[in-house]
Amino acid sequence: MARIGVFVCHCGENISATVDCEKVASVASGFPGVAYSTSYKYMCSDPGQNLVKDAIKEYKLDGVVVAACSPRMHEPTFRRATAEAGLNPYLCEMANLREHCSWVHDKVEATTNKAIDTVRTLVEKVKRNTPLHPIRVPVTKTALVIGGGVAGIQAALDIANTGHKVIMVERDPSIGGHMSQLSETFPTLDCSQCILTPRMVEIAQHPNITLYTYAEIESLEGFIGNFKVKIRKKSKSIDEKACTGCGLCSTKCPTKKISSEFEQHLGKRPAIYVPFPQAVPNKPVIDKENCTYYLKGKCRICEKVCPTKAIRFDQPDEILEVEIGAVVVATGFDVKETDFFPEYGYGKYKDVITGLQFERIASASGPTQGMIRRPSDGEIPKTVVFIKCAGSRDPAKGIEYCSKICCMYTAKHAMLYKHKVHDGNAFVFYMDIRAGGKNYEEFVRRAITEDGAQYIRGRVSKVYEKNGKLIVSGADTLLGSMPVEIEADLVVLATASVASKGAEELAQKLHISYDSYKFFSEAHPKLKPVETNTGGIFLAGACQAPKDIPESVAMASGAAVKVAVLFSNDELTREPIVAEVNRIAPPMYSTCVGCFMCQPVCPYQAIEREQIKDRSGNLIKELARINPGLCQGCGTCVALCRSKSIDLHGYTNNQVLAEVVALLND
Amino acid sequence: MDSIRKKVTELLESGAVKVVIGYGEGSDNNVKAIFVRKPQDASKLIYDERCVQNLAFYLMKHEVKHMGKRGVIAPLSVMRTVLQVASECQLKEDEVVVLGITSEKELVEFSNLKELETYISKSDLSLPAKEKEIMDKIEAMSPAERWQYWTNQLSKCIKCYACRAACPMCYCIRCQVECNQPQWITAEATPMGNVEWHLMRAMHLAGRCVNCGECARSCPMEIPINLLTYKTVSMVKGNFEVYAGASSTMESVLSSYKSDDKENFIR
Amino acid sequence: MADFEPKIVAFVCNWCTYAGADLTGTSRIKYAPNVKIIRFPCTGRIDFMLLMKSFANGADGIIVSGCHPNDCHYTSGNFHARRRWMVFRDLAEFMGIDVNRVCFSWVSAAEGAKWAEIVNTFTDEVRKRGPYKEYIDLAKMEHKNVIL
Amino acid sequence: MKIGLYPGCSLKGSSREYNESVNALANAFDITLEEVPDWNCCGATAAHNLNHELSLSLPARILALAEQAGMEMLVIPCAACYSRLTIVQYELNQDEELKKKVSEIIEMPYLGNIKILNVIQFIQQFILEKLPAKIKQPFNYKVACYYGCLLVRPHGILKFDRPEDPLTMDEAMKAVGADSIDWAFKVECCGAGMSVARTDVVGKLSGSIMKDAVDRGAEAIIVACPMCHSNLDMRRPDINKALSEKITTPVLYITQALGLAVGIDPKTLGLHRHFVPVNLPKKEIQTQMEVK
Amino acid sequence: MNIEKKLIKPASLEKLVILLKEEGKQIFAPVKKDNLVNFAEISTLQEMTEDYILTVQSAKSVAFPKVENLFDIKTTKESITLTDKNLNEIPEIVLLGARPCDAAGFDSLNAIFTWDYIDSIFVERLKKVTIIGMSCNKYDAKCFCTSMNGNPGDTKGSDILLTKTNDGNYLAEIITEKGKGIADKHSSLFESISDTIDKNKFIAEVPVKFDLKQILENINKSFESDLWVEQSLRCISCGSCAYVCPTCACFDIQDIYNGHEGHRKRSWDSCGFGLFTLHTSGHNPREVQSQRWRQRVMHKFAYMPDRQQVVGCVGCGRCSRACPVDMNLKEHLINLAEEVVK
Repeated sequence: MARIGVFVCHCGENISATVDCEKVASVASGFPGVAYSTSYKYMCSDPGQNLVKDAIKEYKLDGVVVAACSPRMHEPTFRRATAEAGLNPYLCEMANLREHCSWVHDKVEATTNKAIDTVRTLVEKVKRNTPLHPIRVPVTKTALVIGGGVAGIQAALDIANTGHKVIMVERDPSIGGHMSQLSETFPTLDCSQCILTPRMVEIAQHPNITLYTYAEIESLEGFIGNFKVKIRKKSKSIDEKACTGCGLCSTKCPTKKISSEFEQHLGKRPAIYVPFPQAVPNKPVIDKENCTYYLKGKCRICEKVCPTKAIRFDQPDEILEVEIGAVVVATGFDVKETDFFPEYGYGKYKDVITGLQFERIASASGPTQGMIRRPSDGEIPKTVVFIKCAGSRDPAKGIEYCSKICCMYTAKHAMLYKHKVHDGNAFVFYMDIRAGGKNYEEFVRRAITEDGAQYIRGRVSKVYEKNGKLIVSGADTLLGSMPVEIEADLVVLATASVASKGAEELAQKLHISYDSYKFFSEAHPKLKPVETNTGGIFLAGACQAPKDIPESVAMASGAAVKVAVLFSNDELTREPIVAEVNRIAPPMYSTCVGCFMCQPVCPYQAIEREQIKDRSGNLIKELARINPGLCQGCGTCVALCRSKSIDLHGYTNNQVLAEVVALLND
Repeated sequence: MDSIRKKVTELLESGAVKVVIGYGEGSDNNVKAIFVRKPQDASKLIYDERCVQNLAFYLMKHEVKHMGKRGVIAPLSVMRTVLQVASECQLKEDEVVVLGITSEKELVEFSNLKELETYISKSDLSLPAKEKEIMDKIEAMSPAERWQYWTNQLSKCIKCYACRAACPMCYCIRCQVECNQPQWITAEATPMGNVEWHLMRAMHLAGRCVNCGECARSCPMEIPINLLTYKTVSMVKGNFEVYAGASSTMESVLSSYKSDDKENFIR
Repeated sequence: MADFEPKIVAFVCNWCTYAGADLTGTSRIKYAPNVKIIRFPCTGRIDFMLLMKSFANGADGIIVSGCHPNDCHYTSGNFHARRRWMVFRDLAEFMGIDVNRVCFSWVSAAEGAKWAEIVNTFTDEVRKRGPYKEYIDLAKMEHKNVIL
Repeated sequence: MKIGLYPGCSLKGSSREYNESVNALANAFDITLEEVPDWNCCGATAAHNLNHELSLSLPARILALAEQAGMEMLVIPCAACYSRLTIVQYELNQDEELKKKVSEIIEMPYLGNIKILNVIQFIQQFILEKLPAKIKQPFNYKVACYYGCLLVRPHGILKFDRPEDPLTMDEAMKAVGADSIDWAFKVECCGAGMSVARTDVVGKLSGSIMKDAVDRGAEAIIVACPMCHSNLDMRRPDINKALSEKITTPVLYITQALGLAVGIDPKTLGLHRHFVPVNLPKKEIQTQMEVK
Repeated sequence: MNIEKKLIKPASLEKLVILLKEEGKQIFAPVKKDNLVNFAEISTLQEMTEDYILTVQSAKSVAFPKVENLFDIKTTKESITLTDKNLNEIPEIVLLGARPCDAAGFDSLNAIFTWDYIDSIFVERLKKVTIIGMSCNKYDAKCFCTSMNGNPGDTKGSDILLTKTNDGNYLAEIITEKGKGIADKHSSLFESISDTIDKNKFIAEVPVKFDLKQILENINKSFESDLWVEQSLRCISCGSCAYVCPTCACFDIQDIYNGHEGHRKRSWDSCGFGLFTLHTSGHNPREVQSQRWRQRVMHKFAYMPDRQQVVGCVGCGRCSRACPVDMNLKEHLINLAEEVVK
């Protein structure tokens, strides 16, 4: 007869507020097979866990059911406690009385009955649990960092410095991400190039880091510690070893009129180009859509002038297959553009620009060499209007969240503008000022008091052009919503930060979940912000949600430590929740009849064909066999097998059917 | 019919096949399956409208398998069974010689399964009209009537599992019904046990049944259980454009998917 | 059936709908207590026999829910499940089983509100249909030796 | 396919010319618009300020009559009626009980599956492709297209064009050779209902609209709503008083402008009914009509 | 006990049925439903049909039902209680219209169920069954009761045997004490009949097909012959033959238990099934269908005769009728007889 312990948690009064915990515990003690049943205020606390450990030893329990919060929360905690008490951790299950019961129902009889049913179900399941032992799997000690922005760089450096190999894949021709496009950064106003470029060089020179730029992830298979990743190195039409980065080709290239993505379409670049002076690797790339050779087959000037003959027009894309142990996704964010705001005239009037475009104008390496000049006629604008929350916090426009960084960079823009155009006036339309970081509030105060940025609390309804001026009409709610009309020379919209282009496809390739805005979902908002639900894949930077640079760097280091922990031991112990095809004595060897309908079903190709031979080597029969290293325990093959020859440890047919029967027969 | 007998004698004499499975005269004007091993017995082979049993079952039977390469007289349903069973790795191409019989009763030979596939792709695989009509009548009933109809029919079942034994697709050594850890289906013939058993059998044949009708013919209580598997045949054809037994390399319906499978009930 | 409270069992996948139900909890969205959840690693793991056994053990309604297509943690578990349910639903309907008592849905980890809404609307639907009497009566029927 | 027309009170009263021009344009493209038999008032703002059920039942009755008459589409030139009927159809489709209750009130079966078109959608769907071939006299003037408010809002329900910077009228006018200016008052309020009680407010608001258009060189204002037309045209004296200058730019319905372009004479288009005379200077026809 | 001959008119047979019903007895008789004739409970004689040769299912269910609870299990935390089947719950049954071969079948069953372990449930059931047989006035190609020491008018096994005479009445032969009990209790329904009536005129003439004695003596010699393989190649081991056979007595035991309560159940099984003799070790002594087919015939024609001194077959031919692949037992016995002679 089973000897099971039931531990009902009050969770403070999160559970006991609507569930009668004592009654659940006393009813549970009557279930056949329950040897000990109690309830306690905080099961996950130390005394709570000791309660479990002592009960296991004292009552010689062979199964534990903790009726508390969601197993996604504390299953590891209680399984560790069970293991410490000498009982196999997989004989401990959790009944979800909080998220699925007490929090979502009122204090009625039915709620307590539901709690009792749930506990009874889990007791029946635990009775049929078998002790399982973690699967030992070798770990490939190479990390993959996707994205070369500040977060990717920080993560790669930290991992590389722990002595492990890192492969960084960056989609653009150079690493640096959006930070390299910024002029100065808040709150210290130190220039982004000065603090970022050394790190970028460190990446290029670090012995443990292999850098692939102008490259994308083609596919990812396998699982934690054993990923197989295919990287598509798009052809740069340049032989990177031969090229010395002298830049002669870029200067000689006749087609110079292509609008530069790096300059946010405010500057021009040639067809063979290096995105910005401090680019790493400082080697050019040929833009196939605009290069006349690729369009009409003529020109080839860059080939002629190149001193080291490094141009390779027929260079094909290259697919690399690498073994990877852990992945850090740091693909960053994008700034919302397009005619998302017709009423502000973005896309119609040249002088209505986004924050990132203002960064390029203010940046010394930018198209205007740092002089604040407006894109239409290059004049220095006398009046600049900054509009905050242009797109964010606006359910009608479909983006409800706050993009977090616009309050700070708009204050910075106002400050930079006033530093460079002392007699100019800078107006900032705002709803709130969210400056919660260290020295952030002081920074904004300085922008207002010392640099004279005029903050107007109100929304802008319309921006339209009238005889050369941009008329910004809004309201000032602090003056009783008095309509305000400003004739501006330049309007800067602090548009929303959104997920970077292609984030959804990447998420589907990596099998990680993403939210409705296509930002990647973390495993748990408070407790696991850096991990994803997929083991071995971690997040860093703004790809998870809009973030400023300090947070991105901190998160990157967090992800790096997670990888380091993973690589700290040679073998990885993996959840033993894997499927297994039964084996019995000859002459049958297994109830499996070798129809192999399960094989195409397995997303991890974990099902192999095992040939059973007799001693003289001739084939008796072919049976299915599941490789425990590859199987992730989804169980699709188990439900599909007609002869029920496959079972999934942890969710065996016996357990699952017992749960159904127990749930419905009180 | 002589061309068939001549061919069989030839095959047996040349040793190309060790046995030919065909139809012969049984007792009281019934037809029975006969296993011709000596050339001179080829004369016993007959073929007329009474020959309906699906002989493909015997291709995988333990004793027949160990006889070596075997020939089989194959009307359409036997041909389709050979392909379907080959696609489920139960029969290898070099183990069988298919002696096809067209609807006009002529012999048609296939040197490999590929040829068999092209022949089948040209023939009409839709459900027989008689069963189709009964199925339409059942589908016209209201759910309660349908429930009444099937619980009445299935309560006659005595769980002798002749339907499972007769079906060439049910080649599992230990069927899910014989599994008692956990006991999925109540073993004895309770009305609920019968409904569960027959639904499970039909589900296991989804996308695999070649509508040969053998299950209904073998049922001692004459319950029209072939209508259940025929329903899955028409459903699979309707939604996934696939007939079972069409090729020896196709993936079975339930172990493959299309990302744009159309359905109208998932919320 | 004024005071009839339906018994509904929910088979949900651990990565999406179970997490979605957790989110419903953390956002304190109330829903009917008639639904009790059984956790599976993936919708692919849910065997159609479990639905039959649930009805045979007295369930009045069943919810089967998992990740949206393309979101499955195991890539294709929900696709295979979808095909299985298409076949099962047609066959069960043909046998006269009341398929409106089975609700299939996609609920992602971010759709706490949708989970509550599905539970509430489906509970009302099942309450309106009343207990699944004819199935339970059949299940309770002992073996009859009428056919000797 | 039967296409219905719901004129509403203004097209039979103060804006008869809008009704004449809509029908004239339709006939020019051999489309017959059949008025909804025994149609009633749509309730406009008066109804939905007083009694919600009344504001639902009046439009529902119109739609029910149109459905009974076998109409698959219903053209509603007046922006206010268009907005009221579309909102009611949307609201009733959301709520089964409410739909049953309303069909009891109007004692008629109400399905709510008829497709509602405003005048621009009607032009887009039935007129636009055949337009270039039929142009006799290109309307090559500088025009300012004024959409007003009810034509494009509430965007959630109407789902027509872009609520803040609409373009559909501009495209229609470009098709007949007009040069539609980019200006900021496309959807600014013209004073609407104040037209009767506070003509001074209308003068100020409509004045700023006219001023901006004229400053940008517009030779004509194009509208698609009787209320806009009456405020910009009939209230011109108040506008001139508010701006203290005399504005003579005419205001035309889009159907009148297109009518002129395809050669319909001004009288059938009802141009003579305008307060501000419509005498556009004859422009020599450019040799080759470049259609944008 | 000498057999008394009486006469009973259809009308009084009808009254007898009603009276027996009132005494609380369950009356089972052949009933036609969806053109299949099977035993079913009747309350009036009209429900019984007479134009059939044999019911599809045999009548053994009255004594050895398809499924039966042996005992009930109830568990609580502390204790497990087993309650045996309450024998007096078993109802009194009257089997009306059973063919002589059905009635003869019970002897073979009884021989097995009371061989070494007395199966109290079976014995109680058989005790409570009264068989009012009906001799056959027609037969088909599958019948061979005469080759099995039986005949269409055989009184073996029946308590009362009715034979329909040409004037529509029934000659009733009172055979056993039980039969006599009924006849005396309802003596008003039975009339006397002249001794000279010749029963054979009203019963079918079933030709004898083979010499049973010869088979019984020499069957053991054919153990190694290829005939078994030849005959069983087409058998698909479907188990129908065992299920419909009046003398097959094999059963399988299953415990149905959901953790609190349940019962031990016995249900029919068939030696034709592949898994019938599968050992848990995986070894299967009868791996091939020919061994199973041989076992089925040898058990009835060799092992039962020498152990229970009764032949396990009554020649009703149900197995051949139910077989989907035309395994005709009579023909196989004929071939066996020829083989044995060689």
